[in-house]
Amino acid sequence: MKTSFILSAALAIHDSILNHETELESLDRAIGDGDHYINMKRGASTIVEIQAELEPLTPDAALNKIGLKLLSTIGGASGPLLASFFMGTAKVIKEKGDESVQTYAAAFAAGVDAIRQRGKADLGEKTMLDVLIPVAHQFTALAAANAGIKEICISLITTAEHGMLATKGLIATKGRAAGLGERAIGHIDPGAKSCQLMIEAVCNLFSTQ
Amino acid sequence: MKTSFILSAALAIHDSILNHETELESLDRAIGDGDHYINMKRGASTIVEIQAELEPLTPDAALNKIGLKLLSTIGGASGPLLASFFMGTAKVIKEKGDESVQTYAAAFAAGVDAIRQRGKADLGEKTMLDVLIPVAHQFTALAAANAGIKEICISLITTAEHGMLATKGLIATKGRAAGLGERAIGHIDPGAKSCQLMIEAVCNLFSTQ
Amino acid sequence: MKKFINKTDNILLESLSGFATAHSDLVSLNLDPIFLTRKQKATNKVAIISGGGSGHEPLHAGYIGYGMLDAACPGHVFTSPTPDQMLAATEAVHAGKGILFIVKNYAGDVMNFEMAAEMLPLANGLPIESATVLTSDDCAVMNSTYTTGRRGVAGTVIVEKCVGSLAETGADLPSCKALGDKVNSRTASMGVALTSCTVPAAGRPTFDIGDTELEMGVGIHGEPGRRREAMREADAIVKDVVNAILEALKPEQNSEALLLVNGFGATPLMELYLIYNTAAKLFSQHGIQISRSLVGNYTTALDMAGASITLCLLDDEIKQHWDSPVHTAALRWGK
Amino acid sequence: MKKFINKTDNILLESLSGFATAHSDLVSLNLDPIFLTRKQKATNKVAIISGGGSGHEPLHAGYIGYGMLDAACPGHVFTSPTPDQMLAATEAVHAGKGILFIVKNYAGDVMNFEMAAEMLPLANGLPIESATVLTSDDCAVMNSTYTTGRRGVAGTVIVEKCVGSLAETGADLPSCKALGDKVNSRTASMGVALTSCTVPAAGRPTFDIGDTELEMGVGIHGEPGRRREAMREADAIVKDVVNAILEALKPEQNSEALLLVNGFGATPLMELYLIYNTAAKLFSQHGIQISRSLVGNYTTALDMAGASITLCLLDDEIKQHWDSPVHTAALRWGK
Ligand SMILES: Nc1ncnc2c1ncn2[C@@H]1O[C@H](COP(=O)(O)OP(=O)(O)O)[C@@H](O)[C@H]1O
Ligand SMILES: Nc1ncnc2c1ncn2[C@@H]1O[C@H](COP(=O)(O)OP(=O)(O)O)[C@@H](O)[C@H]1O
Ligand SMILES: [Mg+2]
Ligand SMILES: [Mg+2]
Ligand SMILES: [Mg+2]
Ligand SMILES: [Mg+2]
Repeated sequence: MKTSFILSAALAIHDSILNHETELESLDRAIGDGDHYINMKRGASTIVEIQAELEPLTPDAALNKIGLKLLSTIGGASGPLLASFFMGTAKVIKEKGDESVQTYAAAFAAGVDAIRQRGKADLGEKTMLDVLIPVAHQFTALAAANAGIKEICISLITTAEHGMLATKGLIATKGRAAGLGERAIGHIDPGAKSCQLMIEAVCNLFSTQ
Repeated sequence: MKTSFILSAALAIHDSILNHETELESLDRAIGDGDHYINMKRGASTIVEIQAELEPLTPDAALNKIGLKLLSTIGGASGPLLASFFMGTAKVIKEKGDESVQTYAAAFAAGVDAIRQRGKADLGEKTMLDVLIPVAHQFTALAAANAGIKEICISLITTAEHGMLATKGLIATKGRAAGLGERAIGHIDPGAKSCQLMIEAVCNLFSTQ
Repeated sequence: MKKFINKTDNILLESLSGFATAHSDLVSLNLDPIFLTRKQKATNKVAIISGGGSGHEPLHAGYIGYGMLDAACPGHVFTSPTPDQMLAATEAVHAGKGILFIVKNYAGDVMNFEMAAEMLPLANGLPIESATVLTSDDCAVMNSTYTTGRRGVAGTVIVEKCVGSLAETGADLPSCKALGDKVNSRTASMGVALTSCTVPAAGRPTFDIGDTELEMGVGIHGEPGRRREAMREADAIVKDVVNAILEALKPEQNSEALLLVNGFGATPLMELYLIYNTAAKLFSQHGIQISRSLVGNYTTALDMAGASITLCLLDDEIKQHWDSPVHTAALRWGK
Repeated sequence: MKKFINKTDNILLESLSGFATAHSDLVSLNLDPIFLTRKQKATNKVAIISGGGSGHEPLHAGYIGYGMLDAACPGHVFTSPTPDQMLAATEAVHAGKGILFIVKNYAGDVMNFEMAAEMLPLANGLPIESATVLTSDDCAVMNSTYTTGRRGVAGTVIVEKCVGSLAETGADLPSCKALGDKVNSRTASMGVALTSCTVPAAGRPTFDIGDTELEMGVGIHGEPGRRREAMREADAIVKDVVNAILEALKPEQNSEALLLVNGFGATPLMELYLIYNTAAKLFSQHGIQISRSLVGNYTTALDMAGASITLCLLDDEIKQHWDSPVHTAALRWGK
């Protein structure tokens, strides 16, 4: 992975988030406090703004800086979680140093694991992890099977979408919606939605490179 | 005037006020603080409630008691003004002691004068006095000319109505609407309206006795 | 109308009972007629009595206590109290040095307090002395053609605080009245409404106002103000209010002042402080030194969203009495 | 949305600047990162730092000062602050005896404060010690199947007051944390919304609610509560809230308690006292002796119309720390 790809990905994420303002906002209004879109937008815009600072960095340093920047910019629940993701990812990229699909999959899985530890949450709790964990598994499996980038991207987009949609049927046991009990059922988790959008944006970018 | 007539008049006034809830309320909402109906209703209801206490009293004592009761019940601007009216009326009735139309006219004029002094207001200031002063003049004039009760009643109802309607074109220089300047124009003064209603109610009662 | 009430007829009594229970260390509630006094009757001082229509809480009962009021007479919502309340309160709190009534300048309040003052009972064979300070700080209403004078609004709190402090020193009735009149004459306020209030007994908003409108110069009963305007950004609104106040007070350069930003009941503190921020900057640009501040809901209009700005020009005497200890439900310091 | 704001992006900074100016005798505002501290840094005590999303004013900055907080870290509206704020606040206020973070139990707040605690700098070569009190007084959310625990709401004020008082005596970090945990465990709250709040950046109400509905158990960010209900008279609403609190705390007969009736931002004081009146009666019917009270806007939800009731079971220690002097913008007595 080149730092330039990270920057393009950040732009793609930014655009996708901003294109889904209404949806993200109303999801968090329904079962949260309505700020998820604003939080994500603030984070995404900040990363776009510091492009010049990121450009000269190595990919791992850029990812780590993105994590730190998100940590001090987003706030809320999504801030420390997404920050942990990028910092977790950066560690693996730094260690492995190569540009193999296996490394990317391992880095992604490490990022998801960092979220899991920070949030003390797991699959089925109606959070972003319901998108991220299945995607990490699928990514790891496909990479191990030496699948092609295109195939992986198409598959991860679908997995993310399934995970996102599946949150609709769940009761939340973590995050703000955990107070809702049965009333959370029928609503997609906002963090799951924004993660699905981000994965989709990056996969689309990857498969057109 | 018999005390029993005073009691019937109080009932007639009560009913007329309650029948004009929407109108009185919206007039005071437009150029005041919206409570004139509630104030008038509270006053009228209280007098109806103390009928048993009033019944054994002489007419002047009954009028005076009504004044005092209104004073401690209505509050706002209309409370002390209407209270002053009844106490002013009572004084003349007590002094003169007879049941002539001239006495009634003098009593009414004295009541209006008490309002004038209490409120430091006069004709043309967009208050209840724009109804009361013309009615007092007309009453005095007709009584002096020995007009019949029926004729007087019909005339006073018309005078009151004219006075009430005339407030529509005025700028207020007394009371709560005095803050409004030009914006008060086009609205009937709520106190003028309630006084017109009370005069109409009592005149109708008088002319059917 | 959605409000935490049971029957509209009982709202006042239930609310006052709650107030008296919550502050039972400070105040006593009398029923029939309704008035509130300090728990501990003060002695050998001018007794300060205020009152007015309810719906402006914490005004006035919230200001009963050491360094401020001796008694308060609450009327029905937005309706001035009746003379029997003032007379009973007088009997309860007069302490040998006369009564000072602090009355907001509204026809109804003025007349009811006036009638009370005319009917004051004897004490030791002599009629109890009284004087009245009429507050009239609302500069929204321009005073040119009208004879009733300006309305009394949030500046009343400053008058009550300063006079209450002076009375505590044992000062006589004319001195207390003089200080009250002075504070009032050096104080100007103006309010802005974003929404109407709803009088519980009426059950619907006192005035209609669109989603993109504001009422500039609104009264604390929802009376219309100077004009209906298009909603604008806070800085522009505050600028107009500040200018109206400057025009009313015409303060000298380097005047020292107290700045009160008052919420009408439904305005978040976050917005009040934002208003304060702009107002303080504008006043200091006009050479006024803001050395005392108060921000919060001090003279409300039920559930109206809106705020007023009050400027009081200080001198050493006013400053001393503003700073002195006060211990009431709504204002407390130094004790 | 009608609010006194300029640009939604600036609302926080402008409001905090106003706050810091109005209370320049009490607090200092730091920018980049944003945090507020006492004007006079305290020495030789556990430093108490709180924080959370903005929109709950006066929480938390209004509680900075003697006897309460040393610093507060405000996040964006309804969004928890970020660790860099807590770290900078720590550097500014730590005074040799460690840091106690008081954090309302929300995933975002918990995680951001947790990350801050993990990153605390060294002081004199040793990492600064810290502990955290998580407040979780909102009994609206029943705790059965969920693992995140109850939310922290208005009871946080009581925790901050008591812990702040103890810290002022020079008590050590474990003692301060222990008192905070104890107060929290003896405190339960529940809120009711009549209208939604509107987050300025969103520009429209967080939830839709009909003219004849209420939200029972609403969160202080407008999160849905236990259930949507038909609007009823105040006594019936209060009864349900009181019962939920009693069920959560299961107080012994003759327990002594503090009763806090908290407005969410747009509820008139008149209604809050009416709620207090009913709540106090109901609690005493259940054998609880209300000996301390607080009524007003202490933990708000922007411009939401609604209120919460909080009961804190007192013991001698809690009572002593509640009563002790406090001097902050929003809570002040004994000084
Ligand atoms: N413990 C957790 N683990 C994983 N994800 C979480 C956790 N708590 C919350 N989230 C995610 O965060 C999202 C909410 O983010 P956001 O609205 O930005 O923060 P907040 O809830 O503080 O307002 C939720 O939709 C959920 O996906
Ligand atoms: N100084 C005055 N002299 C005569 N009438 C007055 C005066 N001030 C007010 N009024 C009358 O009182 C009416 C308002 O009464 P009301 O609404 O009951 O009291 P308030 O204005 O105190 O709310 C006005 O419509 C006007 O007719
Ligand atoms: Mg959110
Ligand atoms: Mg009126
Ligand atoms: Mg009135
Ligand atoms: Mg949030």
